[in-house]
Amino acid sequence: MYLVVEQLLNGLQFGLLLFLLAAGLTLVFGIMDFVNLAHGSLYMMGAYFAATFAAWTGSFVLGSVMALGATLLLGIALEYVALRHLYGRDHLDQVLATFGLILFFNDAVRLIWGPAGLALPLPAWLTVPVQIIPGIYYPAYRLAIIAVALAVAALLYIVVMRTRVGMLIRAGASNREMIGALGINIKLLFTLVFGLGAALAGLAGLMQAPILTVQIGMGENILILAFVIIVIGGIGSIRGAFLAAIFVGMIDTLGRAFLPDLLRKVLSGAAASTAAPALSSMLIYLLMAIVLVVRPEGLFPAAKR
Amino acid sequence: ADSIKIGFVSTFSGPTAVIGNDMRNSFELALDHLGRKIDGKPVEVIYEDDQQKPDIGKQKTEKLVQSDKVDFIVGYIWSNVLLASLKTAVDSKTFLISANAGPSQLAGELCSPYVFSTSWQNDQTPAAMGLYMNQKGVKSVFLIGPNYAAGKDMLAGVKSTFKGQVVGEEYTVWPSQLDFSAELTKARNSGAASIFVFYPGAAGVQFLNQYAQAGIKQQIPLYTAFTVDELSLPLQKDNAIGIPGAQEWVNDLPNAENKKFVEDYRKKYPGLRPTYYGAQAYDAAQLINSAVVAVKGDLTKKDAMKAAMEKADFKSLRGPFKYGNNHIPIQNFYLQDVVKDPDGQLSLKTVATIVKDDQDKFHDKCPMK
Amino acid sequence: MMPKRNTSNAVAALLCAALVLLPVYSAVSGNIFILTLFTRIVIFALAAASLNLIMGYGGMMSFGHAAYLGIGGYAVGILATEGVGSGFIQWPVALAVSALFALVIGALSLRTRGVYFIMITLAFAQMAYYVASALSRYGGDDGLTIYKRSDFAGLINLSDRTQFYYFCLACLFGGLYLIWRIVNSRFGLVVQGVRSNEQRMQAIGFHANRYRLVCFVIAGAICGLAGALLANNTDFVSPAVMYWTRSGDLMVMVILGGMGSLFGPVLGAIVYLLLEELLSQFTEYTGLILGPVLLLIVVFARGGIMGLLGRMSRG
Amino acid sequence: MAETLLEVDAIETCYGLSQVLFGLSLQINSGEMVALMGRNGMGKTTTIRSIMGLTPARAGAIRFAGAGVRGLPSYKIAKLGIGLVPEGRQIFPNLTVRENLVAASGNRQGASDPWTLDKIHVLFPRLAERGSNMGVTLSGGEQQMLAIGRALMTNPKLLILDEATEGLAPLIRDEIWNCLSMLKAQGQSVLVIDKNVGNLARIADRHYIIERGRTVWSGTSAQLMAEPDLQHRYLGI
Amino acid sequence: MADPLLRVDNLVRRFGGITATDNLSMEVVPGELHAIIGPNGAGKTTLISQLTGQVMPNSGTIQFGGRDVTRLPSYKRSRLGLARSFQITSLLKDFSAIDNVALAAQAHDGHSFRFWGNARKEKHLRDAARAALERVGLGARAGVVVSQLSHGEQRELELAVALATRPQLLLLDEPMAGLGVTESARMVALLKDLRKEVTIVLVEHDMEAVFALADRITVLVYGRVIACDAPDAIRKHDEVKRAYLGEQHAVTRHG
Ligand SMILES: Nc1ncnc2c1ncn2[C@@H]1O[C@H](COP(=O)(O)OP(=O)(O)OP(=O)(O)O)[C@@H](O)[C@H]1O
Ligand SMILES: Nc1ncnc2c1ncn2[C@@H]1O[C@H](COP(=O)(O)OP(=O)(O)OP(=O)(O)O)[C@@H](O)[C@H]1O
Ligand SMILES: [Mg+2]
Ligand SMILES: [Mg+2]
Repeated sequence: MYLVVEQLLNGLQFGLLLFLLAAGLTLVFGIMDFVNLAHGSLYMMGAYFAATFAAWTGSFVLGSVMALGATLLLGIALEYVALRHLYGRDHLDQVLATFGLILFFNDAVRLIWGPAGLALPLPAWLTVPVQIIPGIYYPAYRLAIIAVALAVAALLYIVVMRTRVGMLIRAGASNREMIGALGINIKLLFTLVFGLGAALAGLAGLMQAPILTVQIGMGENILILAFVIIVIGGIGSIRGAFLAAIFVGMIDTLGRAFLPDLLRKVLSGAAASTAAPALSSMLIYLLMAIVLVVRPEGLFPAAKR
Repeated sequence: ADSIKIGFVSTFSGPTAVIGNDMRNSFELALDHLGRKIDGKPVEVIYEDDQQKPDIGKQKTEKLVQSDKVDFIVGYIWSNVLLASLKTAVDSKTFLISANAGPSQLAGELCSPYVFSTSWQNDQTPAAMGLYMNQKGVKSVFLIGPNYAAGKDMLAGVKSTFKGQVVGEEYTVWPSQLDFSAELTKARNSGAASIFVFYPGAAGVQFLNQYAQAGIKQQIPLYTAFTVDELSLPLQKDNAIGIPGAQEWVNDLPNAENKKFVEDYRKKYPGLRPTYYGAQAYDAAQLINSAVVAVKGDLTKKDAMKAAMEKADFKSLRGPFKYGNNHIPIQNFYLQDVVKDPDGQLSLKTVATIVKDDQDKFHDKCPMK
Repeated sequence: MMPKRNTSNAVAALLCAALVLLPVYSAVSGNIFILTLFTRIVIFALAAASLNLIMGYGGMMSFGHAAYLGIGGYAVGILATEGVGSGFIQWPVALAVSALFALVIGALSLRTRGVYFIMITLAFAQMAYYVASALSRYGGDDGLTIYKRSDFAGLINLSDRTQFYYFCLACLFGGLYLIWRIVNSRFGLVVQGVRSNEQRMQAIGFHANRYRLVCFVIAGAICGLAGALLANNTDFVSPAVMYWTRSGDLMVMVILGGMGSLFGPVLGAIVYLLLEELLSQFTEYTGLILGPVLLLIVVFARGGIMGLLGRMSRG
Repeated sequence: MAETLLEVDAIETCYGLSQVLFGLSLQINSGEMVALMGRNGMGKTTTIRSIMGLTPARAGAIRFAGAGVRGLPSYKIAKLGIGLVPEGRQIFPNLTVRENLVAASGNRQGASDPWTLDKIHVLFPRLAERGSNMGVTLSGGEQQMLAIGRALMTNPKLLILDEATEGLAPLIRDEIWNCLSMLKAQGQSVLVIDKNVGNLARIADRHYIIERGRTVWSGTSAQLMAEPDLQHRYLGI
Repeated sequence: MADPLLRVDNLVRRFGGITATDNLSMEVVPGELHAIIGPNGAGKTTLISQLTGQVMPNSGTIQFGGRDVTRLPSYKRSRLGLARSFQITSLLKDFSAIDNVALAAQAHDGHSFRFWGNARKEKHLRDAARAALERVGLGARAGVVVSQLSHGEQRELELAVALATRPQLLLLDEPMAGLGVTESARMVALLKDLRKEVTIVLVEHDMEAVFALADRITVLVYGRVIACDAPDAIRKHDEVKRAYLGEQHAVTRHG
């Protein structure tokens, strides 16, 4: 029983981690309707900035704050120089352009920081395991991630769904020309929102750095995962992305935890031990395919265009 | 020809470029030590990036063979890249020296007169770890590894020698799994006396982070293969202290060549430390040198060169070793541990010799006798 | 319908001529490698052209197209391993299996649209990737070495570099001709109409998804052919050819060259792969150049290189 | 008379390579209601787009409230006080009806009695009923109401209506005309495109007729009604 | 009276809390021009969409030519001879006008799984398309890409596309909307001509056109039929006047 509870907790916290990773992309892709493959690169930059600044200042928190600012600026610069020409273009144009950015950032990072990757050590107060229920210890840092993820979710929801700015972003995503004709400086607004998305990417990058890695290309696998979550949740729906992230986190964790044993019960030992790992590798994709076959617009379709 | 041409295929882009760079650094150092000449002739090395993709590796190999007409091809980190490229080299009778990849096919049915290894066959290292765990009297183990060919080979390698009980075996999604908490929870709850993992590169950093943060480090000891090395150590930091691994080369092996290599490497590449990848690449250069010297520079004498290389008649950084019939080294494996240098730096240290003159178990399948 | 694109037609013609004459150049100059390089380029061009059929003309943005490269390749590789060396069996099987896979994937994926379609095709391709990785009998993740190229009863020797090149080129030209005919046929117009406005097409009496699906299957089969060629070219097939980044590469070739133009993907494949190869000759940091180049092309050349050429000829 | 609010002077506009406007001019004074007429495809909408900076004019001059606006981005032009009800409605499909009205609303010119959500709901009760529906689900006529309401909510100095009565039921259409005359009575300036010459002649002050991108006639309602020949020639009546 | 060509029984369609079609029944007999009018949001477009299959009813039946088509997908209904124009223009924007129409002709022709011959060179398709374009007055604009046509021209093209499928029953959703005065008049003339060949259901807010053309008029309010009668009777119908026409149209006649 303990085991199940603990695995459920693992699933929940992994889901929230995934939401954190997907949050920035929800804004840029889900709401602004811009397919930004370079989101993973911004996420990587966030982690590299944080590792560098933390090493300079000797403080994890200070380094993180500086890194947030740096990714915000980087995002704004990127949008201003290149990406603003691509709104309202075909999604594929955005794919190609931002794919180019991935190539660029990966090599730029290699040039600047070398190929070896960096470490972002945690301050001691975040490394201790905390007892959350009697008998179950949880890494303190993971609790911190949960808190940040929940805060980001609330922030995003309020900004996008409950404020004028949110309305304008959604309106601008569906019809830029018209929102301009109504007197809104949509270019500026989008630049800022893109910057916010970049900062969220950076936040995700630096938050995961202590438990995952700071590496070239670290953004790419996560990027796909983030897209998977947004798509399962239904593009444009923050609530959908949030629930989908938890759903994916749960299924993935529980699947890996219990699938092999379950399979061993129905299949012969040898068949099970080849099928189980293969199946758990595919699990997330299988999940997405099933969701989309049953609900072609994701679990929580946002308003139709 | 009036120069010796060597092609070097490895990964120089993407996150694993760090390995390729180390191999290149060591190879260059070997050439420096040789006076950048082999048998009096200048050496020309052409480095090619395989991007860790088999078909690119194959194309680069073809380029080296067809366009640059090299005399030797060296390198290959990845089994699948090597396997894709093998045929090109063998068909053109160009000597190929694998400085890392050691798939079982290479030791068995795909062995070739033109192919040598300065590394090992994949199973040997984990098998050595299994032996060590027996020596320590470990009763039971929980195995965790990535779900791909090498991962499965590694876990199978431990199982082939480990005498205790295997209480559980988990394969994780490769290369994209981020979170190992499900596996760690299972391992802790399994009651196993130890955990064995194989996670190369970034995944190893990630695993050790989560292993330590979950507080399991204090509860269940970890044994590894290819998970802690000089490349990952700066990222793993204290998490790696006390985590044993097996390797055929460690930086403190007490022979003169090795001391010179490690010292000169640190001098030539400040801030970096050599790894076994580099040591293997260094040995590859020495192996080539021994062959060319043996035929007095007449590179058309392929048979004589083959015979010379089979003798492994050069001063290897790991100490002397012999070649098996399949051109895979028969060699010692050492136990390595992570310790703090006097200057506070983390480094690897040889603790014991686990096994002497270990030969891979696929050599029977190799048609060469 | 389209304005005459003189420059782009001229470029296409030149391109074909150059491709045909390449072995001659290779023989005269003694540069064998260029032939090897272009064999690979021609194969990828065929794969990209097939992707263009569904993406450019059919509006179906498949992010899983590399799966067919792998499936075609594995069909050849597995048959070869099992002792079936005849190309007359291997190749039809490769085509058939690819088509079948496309049929199943397509039937399920076509319930979705837009980005959802992109992602569901990606999902299926990733599943194919993991299945191939689990095929331990056929090398699993390490891949499968093909010891002998497909045997066409002496009609053609695929192990001969020049013959193999021409064989690939013939497949490319054949594929392009087929696509060209399809695109202008009744079927092709329907598919393009559906891309443009599905509701309207349904309302005038077309069962949109049926046309989409057939188109999807045709493209899958053509790409399966490219996969069989690639496996023969590499003498090797591994799950790596199916990884999503490979599908991404194919997409990039199509968009770079010009979606929805016949020769665009060919041009895209040539430019992309050549650039990659050439840049890697003098820098390790190819992305620092290639990345911004891609970006610039998108920002300034709508419709890819073909679009650029088209605009140049219109002044 | 009153000061000039909008002055369009010999503008030329192209879509890509095809030129649509050839030196078109018109003028609107404060508090005036001006109609733009012409057959389909003659350039009425293009004129509006040029004024708004959506399809910038290549040559000529456009002045609004004394400031040159040709070449300005459209949001700046709109901010100066132009409210547009575009051809084809162009409502935001992914916003609710209420959000459509509120998103860009404001009283930038500081009108003394600004439009509010409540006032719009009085004008179009239907919109109140559908307030939380997504824009895309509205019927054609409801969308048209929404587009008008949205423009009014920006409290513009000049209201531009491009075929704003298209698809509206006769009762509502009458309502709109009444509303327009009421607005005019309150001093609102209006530029209107509509096919209903009868109603236009009733409430508009002056008319411009466009033919192939040029102004071919302009005059008052009385002059227009007095020349049936003109209507026949340019409007096909 | 002849057997109805189209028969709708107790049709219901709800959208969330809104009942857009409320237990609606009606008949269209062969050869008539049947107008449907009603306030905005009364459910006219929703009705048309249910007839052609873009929207599925919650309950009720639709019979066309004696056959129950309630659950048929739209493409099948089109093949049975039901064609529509869209209120909010729905065309192939990146195709030329003539291609739009030729595709409709091709749909009528069946046989679209032909992979080889050049469809743009099939004379009978092109001729049919040209004829339909001429008919709506777009003959001179055949080669122009739709996105470059003006709004009014696109409205005319909508009709040409519907015509080219050679329907038995033509459902027109506000064909006059967006047309200028001349074009409207031309459209009225065209519809007068067309009704000799094909049964037409016309949704329109242009009362002059409706009264000039219709044989019968059905009036919808809030998804319900409140009246169905000859034009003169509708014109005098009090409830219709109150709900829809207002006073003006009750008295004027189309000139
Ligand atoms: N985006 C475009 N690209 C190219 N040509 C266009 C474009 N939009 C309109 N045109 C052309 O410009 C001319 C004028 O169009 P415009 O929309 O201004 O006419 P209009 O007077 O508003 O007509 P309508 O009453 O039909 O709306 C038309 O011939 C049309 O074909
Ligand atoms: N998909 C939908 N979701 C929710 N409500 C809808 C949807 N489609 C239509 N409606 C509502 O149903 C009602 C009927 O709409 P419909 O489009 O049929 O009206 P209509 O009679 O054609 O009006 P108009 O004359 O303005 O075109 C409207 O109030 C509309 O808001
Ligand atoms: Mg217009
Ligand atoms: Mg309607």
